[in-house]
Amino acid sequence: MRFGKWRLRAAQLALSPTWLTVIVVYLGTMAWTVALSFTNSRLLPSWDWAGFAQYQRLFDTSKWNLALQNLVIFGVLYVFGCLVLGFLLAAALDRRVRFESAFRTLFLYPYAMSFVVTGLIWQWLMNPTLGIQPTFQGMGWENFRFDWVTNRTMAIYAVVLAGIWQGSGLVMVLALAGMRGIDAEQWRAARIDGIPVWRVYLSIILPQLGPAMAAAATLLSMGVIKTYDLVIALTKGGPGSSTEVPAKFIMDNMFQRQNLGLATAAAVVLLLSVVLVVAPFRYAAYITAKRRAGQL
Amino acid sequence: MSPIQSGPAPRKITIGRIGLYLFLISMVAFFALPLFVMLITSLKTDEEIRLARIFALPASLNFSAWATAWSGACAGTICNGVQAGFWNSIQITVPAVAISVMLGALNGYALSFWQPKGGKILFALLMAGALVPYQIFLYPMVRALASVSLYNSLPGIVLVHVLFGLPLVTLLFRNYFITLPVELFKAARIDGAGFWRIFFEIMLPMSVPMVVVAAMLQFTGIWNDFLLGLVFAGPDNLPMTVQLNNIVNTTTGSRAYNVDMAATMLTALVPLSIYFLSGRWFVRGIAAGAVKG
Amino acid sequence: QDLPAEVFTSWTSGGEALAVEAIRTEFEARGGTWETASIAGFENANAAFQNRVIAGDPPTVRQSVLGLDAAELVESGLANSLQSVADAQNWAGVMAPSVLDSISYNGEIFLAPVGIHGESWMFYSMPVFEANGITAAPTTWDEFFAAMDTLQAAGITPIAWGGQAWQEAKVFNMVLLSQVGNEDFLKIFQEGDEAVLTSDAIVTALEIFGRLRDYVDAGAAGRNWNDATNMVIQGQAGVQFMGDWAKGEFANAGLIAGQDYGCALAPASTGMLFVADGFLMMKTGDAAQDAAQLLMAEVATDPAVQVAFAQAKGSIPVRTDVDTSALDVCAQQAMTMMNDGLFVPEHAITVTPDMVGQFTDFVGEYFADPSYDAASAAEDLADIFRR
Amino acid sequence: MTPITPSAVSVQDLQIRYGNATVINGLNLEIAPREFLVLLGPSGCGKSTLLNAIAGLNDVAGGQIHISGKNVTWAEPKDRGIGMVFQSYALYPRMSVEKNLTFGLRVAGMAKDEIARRLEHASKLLHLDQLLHRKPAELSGGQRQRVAIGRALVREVDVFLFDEPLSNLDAKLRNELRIEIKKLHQSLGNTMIYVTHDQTEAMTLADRIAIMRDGVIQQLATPAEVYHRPANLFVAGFIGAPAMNFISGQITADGQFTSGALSVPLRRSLPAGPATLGIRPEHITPGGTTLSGTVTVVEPMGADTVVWFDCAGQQMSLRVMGDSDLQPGQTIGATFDTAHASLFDAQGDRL
Amino acid sequence: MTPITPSAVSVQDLQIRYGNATVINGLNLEIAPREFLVLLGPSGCGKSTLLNAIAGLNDVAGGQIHISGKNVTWAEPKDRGIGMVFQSYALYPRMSVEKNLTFGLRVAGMAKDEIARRLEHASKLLHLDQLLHRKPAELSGGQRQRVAIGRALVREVDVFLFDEPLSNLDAKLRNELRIEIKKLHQSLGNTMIYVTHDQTEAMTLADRIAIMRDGVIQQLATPAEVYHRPANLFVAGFIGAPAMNFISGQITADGQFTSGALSVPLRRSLPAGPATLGIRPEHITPGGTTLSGTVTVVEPMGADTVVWFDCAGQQMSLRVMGDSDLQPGQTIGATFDTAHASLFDAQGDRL
Ligand SMILES: Nc1ncnc2c1ncn2[C@@H]1O[C@H](COP(=O)(O)OP(=O)(O)OP(=O)(O)O)[C@@H](O)[C@H]1O
Ligand SMILES: Nc1ncnc2c1ncn2[C@@H]1O[C@H](COP(=O)(O)OP(=O)(O)OP(=O)(O)O)[C@@H](O)[C@H]1O
Ligand SMILES: [Mg+2]
Ligand SMILES: [Mg+2]
Repeated sequence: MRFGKWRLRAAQLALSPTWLTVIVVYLGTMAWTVALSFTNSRLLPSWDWAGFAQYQRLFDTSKWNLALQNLVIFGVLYVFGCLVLGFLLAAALDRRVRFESAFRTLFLYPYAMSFVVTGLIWQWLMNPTLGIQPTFQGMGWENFRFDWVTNRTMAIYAVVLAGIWQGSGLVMVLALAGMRGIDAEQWRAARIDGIPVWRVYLSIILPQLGPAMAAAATLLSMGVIKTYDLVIALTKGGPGSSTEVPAKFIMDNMFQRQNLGLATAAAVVLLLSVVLVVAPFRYAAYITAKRRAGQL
Repeated sequence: MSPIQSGPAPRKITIGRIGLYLFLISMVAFFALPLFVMLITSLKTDEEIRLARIFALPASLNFSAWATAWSGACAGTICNGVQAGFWNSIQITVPAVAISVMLGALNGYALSFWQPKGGKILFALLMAGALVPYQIFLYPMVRALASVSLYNSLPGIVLVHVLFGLPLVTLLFRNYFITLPVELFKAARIDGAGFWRIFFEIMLPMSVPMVVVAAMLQFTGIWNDFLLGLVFAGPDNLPMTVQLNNIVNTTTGSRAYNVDMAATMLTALVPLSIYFLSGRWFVRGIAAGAVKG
Repeated sequence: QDLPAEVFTSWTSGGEALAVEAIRTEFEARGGTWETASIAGFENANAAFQNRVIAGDPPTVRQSVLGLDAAELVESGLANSLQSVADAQNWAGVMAPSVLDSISYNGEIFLAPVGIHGESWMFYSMPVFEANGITAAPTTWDEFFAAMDTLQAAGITPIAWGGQAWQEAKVFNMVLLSQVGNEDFLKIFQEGDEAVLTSDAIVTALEIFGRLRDYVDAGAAGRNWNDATNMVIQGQAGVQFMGDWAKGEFANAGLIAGQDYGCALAPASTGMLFVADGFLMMKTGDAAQDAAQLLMAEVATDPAVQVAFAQAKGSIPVRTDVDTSALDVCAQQAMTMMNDGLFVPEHAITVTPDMVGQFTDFVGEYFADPSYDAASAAEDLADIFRR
Repeated sequence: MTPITPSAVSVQDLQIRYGNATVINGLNLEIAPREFLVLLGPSGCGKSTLLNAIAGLNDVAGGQIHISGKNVTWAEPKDRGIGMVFQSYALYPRMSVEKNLTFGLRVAGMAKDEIARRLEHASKLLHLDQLLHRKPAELSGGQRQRVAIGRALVREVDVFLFDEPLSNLDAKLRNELRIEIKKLHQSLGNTMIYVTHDQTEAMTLADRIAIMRDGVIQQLATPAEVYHRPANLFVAGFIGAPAMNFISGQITADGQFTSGALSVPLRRSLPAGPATLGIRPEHITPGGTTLSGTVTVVEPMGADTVVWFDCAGQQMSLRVMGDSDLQPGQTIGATFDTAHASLFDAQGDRL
Repeated sequence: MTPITPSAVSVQDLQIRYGNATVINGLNLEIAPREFLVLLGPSGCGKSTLLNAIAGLNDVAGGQIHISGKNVTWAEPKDRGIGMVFQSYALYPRMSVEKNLTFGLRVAGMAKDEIARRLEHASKLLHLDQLLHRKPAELSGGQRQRVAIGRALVREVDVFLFDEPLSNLDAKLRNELRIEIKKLHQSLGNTMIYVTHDQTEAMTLADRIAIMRDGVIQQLATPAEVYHRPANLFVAGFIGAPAMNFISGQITADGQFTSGALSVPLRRSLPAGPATLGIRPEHITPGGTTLSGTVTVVEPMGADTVVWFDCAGQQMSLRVMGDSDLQPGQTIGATFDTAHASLFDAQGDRL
């Protein structure tokens, strides 16, 4: 009863569309998805129960396991790569360079581009007969090799590279904003302590960018699980199945292979693994927050 | 005693400084290369493209591919290029961005200052929802929208974008509002302002930087969306990306890369120009509080 | 009476649009009202279409691959029968049995076939062949590999390879057909016949298919088919295995079949693999649209429309009784084969989309992994059909 | 239990909780009309919490709050007849000074000319006439402070609440504005409740000071009373800079306070037992032999000088007017006036 | 112009520019070894700028800086033999206290046992032993302050620079830590340069005070000298709270200072002309008729009381020990001691 009654009602009223969204769209859809994953649905939803058959098949499908594995590789490297490159870019721009805003815009623009054709461009650039490799070879470096997209073991890293190209600008902006917020006196203190610039960034600035980096990581992670366009545009999941990802697996089975039951089972498994990965983090954050509040 | 020096120190060009600029320039190459290749490809003729030299400059500036992409390229029996989609995309994106930003701001405000019952649960569910792949929402959403006759309509696709944009925008605004001093809220309450008044007259004007950030992120996201537009917009409202897909993506038909590239760049033009024009506000907005997690 | 039809296809490129135009013109000439709803790319088109079905708002006419692709829609009672049109137009008399089979579900015709793509083609660059002393298209795999060796020695990429699994699956089918013959090919894909699947021919086919890896350039993976065709056009590569739609690319570059490039059957082919598109008539609950559907089926299979459509799309008419003189040499050769009953439906027609997917995955995996030995691959292939 | 003469503000058995933590438990407070009451106490003792409860910005877990005789325990903040000034000023950053001042009146739907009258009155009084069209960001700290006060002023209410309104300012400005607030109170004659943890402010502004600790009022009295007759050790130590000197020792049966060599006769008889003697620095004068020690630090303040000395291992301070020629290291003797000394029992309560 | 006896810090003809604005122009300053020098002045007068220049954190546009006899004008900050304590402390927030203290030493590649020795010494001296594993966020303001000092301490340098180290703290803590710093200086014997705009700090800590205004040193003298014999009106008004009372008037040819009804005989002959008389509040005593006026505000501070009165339209203040029974509105007379008064000429310089 903190606030007068009708006022609290105003807050609840304002939140009601969101409640509705969450209950109907998110929770409702999830329940529907879970239910369908126990059926034999093919092209269209049907309520022909199949028990755990779809799950069994799912885990027997090497492609799915590969997709999950790729998601982990891609997710970790992409998020980490974006954070590292974004941080480096921010640090470079933080050094009072000329044309800062031009650089900043250039590093950020990929975030505004859709993947549909930037994937194609990256496919060209990394293609060993078209792109960077023959150009360098033509310039005399005969042994130069850059053929990730066509190489089974390297193709997933090609996807990571294109992802980093797109995402690190956002991290840069977030990190730069964070750096600009750091007390200038810390820089002075570090100079008096005789700490080299790179060391200041590494040991003093970086640890303080925790919240900025966490925000960036959250934004990037939201994209990781949904990664679909990038892979389609760049490799179509190939060579072989080497760049298969869960979202593509779900999409294929739902709309191409008339295998709705399997697709929903995959979605459920994906969702569960996300929850399993995220929950401990959230819980840890919750506990630290509680502890900190308790200490005050 | 050291020799007497006076006046300003001699300017030193340090190795670190040179390294810094070398790094920046190599990064410029990395980031600009795709755009460069797209641009020169769009200016090439079919013959030049068949030579498959992606870095070769076009022999002459040939904008015909751009013209074709804009108004001539075919999608099915309709050869209107991406221009029709342009207007559709505007009609979808502008209201969807406006509504989702407003609603997200309202959510953030209600959750942070009023802390109503269940607010934390709502927020947690919303964040969980942000991690779910879109694809599984499609069928049930289609059913639901069809049952209220919003399927295949402009309001329908706008609604879908708003629903899927809510988690991100709410997150941004909640994080921003919790950094604002509560005293502001208290002062307004003493002044007798109610829930809506505080929101519209005090909190919203204060959150302009965050509105910019949220609007830009949402704008890029919605403008570049393909799947939701494809499924929910209906034949009359297909966004530009769907038309782009129809031009670029063919199975048994032939491809014209110059037109593809021109069409892609045309499609990206609006979000790109927004970034180029308001990049400064974007950075400022982020500095204003999106950072604080 | 107004006969409205919303036609949902994934034909969006220039040539495809021209082909559709042929149907449309005639349809409108006979009193129909045509509305286009086209989405490029099968997965995208499917996503849009299936969601419309879910919403209870299907288009009037849906482009569909002949065979099992449309089976569930038909079985669920979502489509209208075309038996009446087929009877009236005597489809049974003018269409190849393999085509008729693949438009019938439980003996009733539901699809109006619109075009057939021959898929057993090996396109080759005549100047390149001539320059390297290859006088005729190879007709056996031994001859083929010998010719490829010659090209490789000359520094030319022997095979212009499109490194996407769906393209690779088509090439594998050509090899497989050459090893097992028309009958056994159908036994595999229609019945999953254990005897054929465990025969040595499968292993041989896989071995031949595997050998192709040696004649492929480094940039093949992920390559679009049109880029591969372009390699042949540019004289950078010798041959390309592809469906007849590749002719469109040659034509765009100003090349003429039989003069600048050759179209030959893949080595040792015993028949012509094909895939075909048809129109599926969705139940809309609207009498006007139902009437339009019947008209559409009639128009789409009209002999003159058929020729115009095939010409624009590079495909083959679905009827045996049309005048083929306007078609190019390749298409004429295919027509002859069709009339001789040598047409063999590919996997997309005979197995479920789910199996198509698994089969495609398998071929893609096999080709991408040189260490995958043919014997165990044959085992894995058989497993797909055992499920 | 309603008071007989209506207080301006009356707080009865107030109880406030944050989650499970009870911050204020059964607090009672009566504030007379036109009184200037200062809430003083260390950080986290619940001053803001109490003030927010009076303003209606906090949940009340129990008890009642009356303002001008009306029970407002559950009334909306705007209906309580209060104005409030915050530490951070909480000016609306996107509104001009004028809009900041009149926002509440416009929300209440007041007539335009009445708004104009009040605006003019407040801006004249606070010298804001020239600044009405500026945004808060374009104002100095002192000007912002005045706008914040103005926002309370235009409400023309009986009770003003201040939550550390000066603590964000530098020393010089703080001194100036303190006097402004004092004058404002003299000219307006409202009831004011003023939270601070600066004791100069408390001493100079207050009619009465309420000294709080952990949500409990330790002493509620006039500044002089609090300074000279602190109710307990906490109050004694909290008020005064430098702090009161404490000497722990014993009260003997023969009416003496003894600690080591020190022995002071008591002026009234008290029960024997452990006790603490408190003497303010200004009541210790150099010379004499009651106390003796070594000077450790000499702090000349200009008008007076504080001398710190080590007396039997304990740091003590004395204050002399003007300058002092004492030097660190020197030994000094000192004496003090028992009339100004305070005595506390073992529980820390005044004897 | 090198000094004959080497100063600890010597600043010669220093010139500092920010862009086109010259903030300091030709400043000279000699600081003796072991001296505690306070830089005092209003906000924006260039105190931090000067300190940063000495530390090597600012580029110098002209002039020289010598520390311990060496010309360090262009030396790196770490090579100047200085330690610095910042207003915001600038502790590295994600490092423990221990790491904060030793980070500079470790980066310099110092031997482990030497680091340990210095760490132990500093943490003992500053009572940080128990806090070594905490993060700055887990420390109180005073503790953070001590860590910041510790970080300068472990550098074992001759010159310490402090930039308003206490201004972020509350009044009580400020008083306590001020004495800590004073003791630290007494025990270490380093040269200390201390920036503040709090005059209590300046008065109590300094051996000498340099009072700055707009980048120019107005007076450089001992605290007593600055307080009692301010060099000009600015210094006189800046030092002392409440500020010195000023009466503007005339010096007449017959050796009198007159202002309205007031007429004060001068103790030495001065040229006739306009002048200002300055008297500190504590040198005005109630009673007598030299001055008269109406009491406006009475501020009891506990140990003393400041009385503000209106004297011929001018606000004046006087200070009495202990409490006062004066009330606002009362008229009072007062007198003052000419021996403690200051006289300034029309340019504001001391006569
Ligand atoms: N919103 C809150 N949630 C939980 N605990 C709170 C909250 N606000 C204050 N507290 C706790 O209540 C106690 C009293 O806080 P309050 O703000 O009233 O102190 P204060 O006396 O105003 O201190 P300060 O001088 O620092 O402003 C503190 O222990 C504080 O930690
Ligand atoms: N980086 C800078 N660029 C431009 N001008 C500056 C900069 N730093 C300081 N100034 C200006 O130089 C003058 C002196 O500033 P400085 O910081 O030395 O003042 P200060 O005496 O330390 O003030 P404070 O007491 O507020 O800290 C001021 O007018 C200030 O505006
Ligand atoms: Mg408080
Ligand atoms: Mg400063």
